[in-house]
Amino acid sequence: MRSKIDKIILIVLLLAFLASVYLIFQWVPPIKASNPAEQIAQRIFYFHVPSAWLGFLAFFVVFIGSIAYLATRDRKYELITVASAEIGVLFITLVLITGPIWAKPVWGIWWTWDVRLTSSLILWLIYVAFLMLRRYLPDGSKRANLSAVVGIIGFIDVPIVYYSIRWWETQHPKAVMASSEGSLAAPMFFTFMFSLATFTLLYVYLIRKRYQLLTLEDSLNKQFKEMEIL
Amino acid sequence: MDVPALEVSGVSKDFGRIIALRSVTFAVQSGEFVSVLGRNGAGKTTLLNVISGISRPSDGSVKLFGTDPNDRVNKAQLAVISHEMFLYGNLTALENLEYYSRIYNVPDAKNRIDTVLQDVELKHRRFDLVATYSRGMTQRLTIARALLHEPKLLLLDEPFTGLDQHAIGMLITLLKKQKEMGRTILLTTHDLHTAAILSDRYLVISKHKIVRDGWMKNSSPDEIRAAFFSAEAGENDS
Amino acid sequence: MDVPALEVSGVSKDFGRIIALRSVTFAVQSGEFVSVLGRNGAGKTTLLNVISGISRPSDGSVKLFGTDPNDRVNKAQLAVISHEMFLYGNLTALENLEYYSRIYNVPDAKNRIDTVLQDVELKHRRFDLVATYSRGMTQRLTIARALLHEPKLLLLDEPFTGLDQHAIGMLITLLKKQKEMGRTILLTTHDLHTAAILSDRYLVISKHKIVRDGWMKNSSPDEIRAAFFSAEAGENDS
Amino acid sequence: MMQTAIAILKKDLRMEFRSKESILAMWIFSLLIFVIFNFTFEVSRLVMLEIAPGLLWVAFVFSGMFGLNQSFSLEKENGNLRAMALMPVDGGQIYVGKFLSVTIIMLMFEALIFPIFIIFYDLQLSLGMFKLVPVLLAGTIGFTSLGTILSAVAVHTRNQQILLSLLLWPLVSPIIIWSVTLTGMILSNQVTEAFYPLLLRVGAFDVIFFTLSYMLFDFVLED
Amino acid sequence: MMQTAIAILKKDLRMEFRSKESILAMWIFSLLIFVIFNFTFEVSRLVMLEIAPGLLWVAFVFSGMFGLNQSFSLEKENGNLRAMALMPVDGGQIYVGKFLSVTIIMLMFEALIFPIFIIFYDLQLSLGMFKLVPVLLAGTIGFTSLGTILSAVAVHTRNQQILLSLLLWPLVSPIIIWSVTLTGMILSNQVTEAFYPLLLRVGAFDVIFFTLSYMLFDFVLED
Ligand code: HEM
Ligand SMILES: Nc1ncnc2c1ncn2[C@@H]1O[C@H](COP(=O)(O)OP(=O)(O)OP(=O)(O)O)[C@@H](O)[C@H]1O
Ligand SMILES: Nc1ncnc2c1ncn2[C@@H]1O[C@H](COP(=O)(O)OP(=O)(O)OP(=O)(O)O)[C@@H](O)[C@H]1O
Ligand SMILES: [Mg+2]
Ligand SMILES: [Mg+2]
Repeated sequence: MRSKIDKIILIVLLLAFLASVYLIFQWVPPIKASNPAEQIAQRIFYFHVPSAWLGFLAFFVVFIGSIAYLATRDRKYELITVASAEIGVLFITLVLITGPIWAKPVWGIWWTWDVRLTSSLILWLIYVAFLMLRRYLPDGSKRANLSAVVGIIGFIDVPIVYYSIRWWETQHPKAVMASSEGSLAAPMFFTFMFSLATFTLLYVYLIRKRYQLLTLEDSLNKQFKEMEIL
Repeated sequence: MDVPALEVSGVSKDFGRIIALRSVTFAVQSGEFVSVLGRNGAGKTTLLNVISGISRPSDGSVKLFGTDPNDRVNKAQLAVISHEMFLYGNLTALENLEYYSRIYNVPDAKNRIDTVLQDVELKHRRFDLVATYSRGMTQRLTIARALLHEPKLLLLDEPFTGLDQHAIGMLITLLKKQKEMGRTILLTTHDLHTAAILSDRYLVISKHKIVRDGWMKNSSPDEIRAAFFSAEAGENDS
Repeated sequence: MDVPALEVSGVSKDFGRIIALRSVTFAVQSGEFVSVLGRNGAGKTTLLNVISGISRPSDGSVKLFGTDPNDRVNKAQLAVISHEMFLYGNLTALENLEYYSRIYNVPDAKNRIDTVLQDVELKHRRFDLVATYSRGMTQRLTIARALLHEPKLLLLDEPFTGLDQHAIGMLITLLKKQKEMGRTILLTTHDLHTAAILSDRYLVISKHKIVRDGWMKNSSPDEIRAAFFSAEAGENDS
Repeated sequence: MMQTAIAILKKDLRMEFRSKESILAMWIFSLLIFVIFNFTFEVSRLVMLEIAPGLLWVAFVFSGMFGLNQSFSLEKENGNLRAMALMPVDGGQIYVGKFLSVTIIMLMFEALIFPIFIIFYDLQLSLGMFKLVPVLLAGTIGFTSLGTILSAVAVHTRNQQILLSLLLWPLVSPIIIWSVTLTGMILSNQVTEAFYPLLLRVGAFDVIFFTLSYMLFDFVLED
Repeated sequence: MMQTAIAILKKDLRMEFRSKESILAMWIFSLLIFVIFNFTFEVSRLVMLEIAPGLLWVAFVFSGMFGLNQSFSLEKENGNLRAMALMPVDGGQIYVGKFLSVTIIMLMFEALIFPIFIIFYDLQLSLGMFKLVPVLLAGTIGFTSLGTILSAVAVHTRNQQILLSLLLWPLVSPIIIWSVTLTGMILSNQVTEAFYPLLLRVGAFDVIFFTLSYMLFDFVLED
């Protein structure tokens, strides 16, 4: 049953991915820009922003999962939390890779200590530290507790990152999506939404897989223990 | 009969690959003195840690006086002597006890500290830093710290460690007094003789399970020793 | 007679205001097994520390095999079991022993490590971090560590601490074997019975002085106990 | 109610100031931080002034890390952290006690560093400088309120010190950055109308972080 | 002869890198140091370049302090420092072992920090930069050769961390300052004829500090 759902998701995901590649690189008209490199680079937008949003979502799941764990002490929530944190880090890593690739042709530099860029980096660091903490602690309830605590406190930083763009003058573009959708041309908006949907599906697929793997690991450990008992 | 002072039901504990306790179940009535016996690595310390709430069981549950061990009320009635001393080396004995008396809200703390220090014969050294104490003196202070707040349930993990002959006698007297006052005591020790003197009942843990739960008055020391050694036959931990 | 294995002459040690040893003088011949007895805080650990060179006497001098205890040759023949375990919690048992075998230049280290691990019955746990060991298991490893380099002079400060009945028997056997091999052993313990079984001679320290230096074979355990307790009468440390 | 927190605070301060030399050591240490900074940055006075607020806070953060590490190593020593888990008190109380002791020690440090800072940079003392008091307080409380709970988390791991940095610095960075900005405004005598909203924002984060940590501390202690 | 030193070195590195995450943690830590510096110093790129060599060395010194503290806390844990006093080896050997492990870890740190430094400051990589290798080596060895023996001294006190700073920083400051100067020369591509004599001077101090510490270490171990 489970694997059947996964298979369906995977197929849909592949199709959606192909479609969004078509939309991004063929269908959507290029922006008006002086140099062609910039035009091409702009297409990163459709990877860059959805990755960031999904990263935020993943960390939100970490937050909710951590609260749920502390409330119920159910291992299930701990595993979801870990899976989501790992995938969130992956997505923010994508942002940190696509951002500079975009920045080089547009701004002429790979990196600048702009608030938005720095706060993205900091966000990434927070959840890397979270994963690191888990690596350093032996498996058990202590680890689950401590990482849940960090998962909750860490999420407080996400709004800071999100709002930093409003709080400071920065080089990085202001919110184009959240504030006024009108500012984005219709085809661009559609392509963006499609890409966002694809990324969301990717997130769902990844977290299901990772969660399954983690539970599998658990039951394997249990079986080992039972074998040792015999 | 009242609600038992301690109820351990189906408790297991593992540390990743290593198993420390396997579905341990027993209950202790108020006022009982129970010795927990077993070989090195059997799981005695882990059992006491799970009971005190320091360590959360992987499976099963513990109840103190019918409620959760993490209840504030239960914690106030609990005393723990563990392998660690729970004392600050850079404070004097007196300062350590003052600290704990404030935390445990001990009434008439000054007198109570005086009493426990006298009980463990450390009064003359109360102004010295604990870091300068000899091993036995540290252990005595640990005992004083544990008894300070007149707990109802005592979890004592090898409390005789490092004590000299005289201090052992002193602790035996102290524990007998505690028992007379109706307190519930769980003791681990490797000294079967002392266990036999003190306790009403004994549990033998072997390979992380309880393999024997008996009454001292029905068993001679030799019988207990036999139980202990037979349980361990061929044992080489897990 | 040969040069004595150990010569302590007029050793005093104080820590500022606190006195730990007061002009202690005695000698131990090669192959002797001496138990150092005394109450908590008497000065036993300090005496052993001074002998091993960990601690420098405030007064007097110590000679091992006729020379300074800080001599490289002497150190290589010395084993110390102290209140501290001298092990790294973040290394496995095997890694700890490998480390010490390199430091002490143990020949055929692999086999030797195997032997000592077997002796203390920890072989099945050799790949586990020492930090995850139970108290008794740690003590066993400490013993293994001390015996690793086949030392000629053993200074054992309460080596039975935390060991279960079975392991105590095991250590007694080990120590008897050491004695047969002609090694010199100084042991402190609060267990007069074990001291009587093992040693040829005993020293009783009271109030930081040696108050009794006798031969086990001339004294019954009860006599020793009496000596021990009489020495302490009215003692309340310094 | 606050009795536990006060008992812990008293114990910590007593240990910290066991000997009067401690405070002397702290003073010399803070002096040293400046000497190090001044000597390694062989730059013009103008540049120095520009980076001064940053330097000040870097000095605070590093001495704060020392304080945090010290404070929790102490608790780890003889299993005292476990003893805390056994106490019949609210974890929040224990948090408040540790928080207060760490904060007081860090504030003391700052009080020692600041005059040296003034002298080294030849800054003009003025009434406007009193505005620094709420800035230092707000920034420090933000740092210590998070630092206290994260130390209690990191102390359970092997690489305690590095992990504390990894956890704490990213989380506390907004507060530090804002504090640097505020300090810069005051030192350069350019307190704009942006000052109070920013200060308020730091204060708001202090409250959030403190409350959150207060509520979560029980889980950190418990196994 | 060197067997002891190697045994200690191996043991230290093994503990440090027990898990592969350690090196990752170090890498992230070094990244963080730069984030902290960059963000607290909200200054122009020009100023940033001017203070860059100083920042680099401050980053090295602070991570070096972590390394030293960690390395000797480890030895303190179960009385292992006393075990060292009992070893039938020359104190100098133990010193060499600890020195090597601390130095290797610190050099590793530097190797991690440096690329980040290059990227963040958008520096031009050139052949001239290879001159940095002897500078980093000489500066680091000076720091660790003194740091190792002084850690072993400070570990016996209560305020270990602060005391280590008090002892080490003043003593090591000439070496750090010279290293900053040398680094500055290289980064700004202005290697004058003063370069080699200065480098030689750092090297000479290294030798002096190392030899002295080697000879004195026995006394540090012994009671
Ligand atoms: C260099 C590293 C970069 C990083 C770390 C970064 C980070 C981020 C993040 C975290 C977001 C999502 C925030 C949100 O949606 O509110 C975002 C959105 C965005 N980024 Fe970037 N970015 C970088 C470079 C760039 C560049 C060079 C451009 C184009 C000039 C760019 C254009 C955008 C746009 C248009 C959005 C959507 C804004 C919105 O609708 O809110 N980014 N970036
Ligand atoms: N933190 C831990 N991590 C991993 N394993 C542990 C941990 N604590 C205990 N163990 C393991 O659990 C088992 C039981 O240990 P425990 O300390 O309960 O034994 P014990 O009966 O108290 O022994 P002793 O008589 O030696 O004190 C041992 O195998 C031990 O290695
Ligand atoms: N580092 C120290 N600083 C100050 N006093 C010390 C120090 N070490 C030991 N002492 C004191 O010296 C005396 C002797 O201590 P020692 O540890 O030798 O006793 P012991 O005979 O081993 O006792 P135990 O049986 O309790 O182990 C004690 O009064 C102790 O407080
Ligand atoms: Mg135990
Ligand atoms: Mg002793």
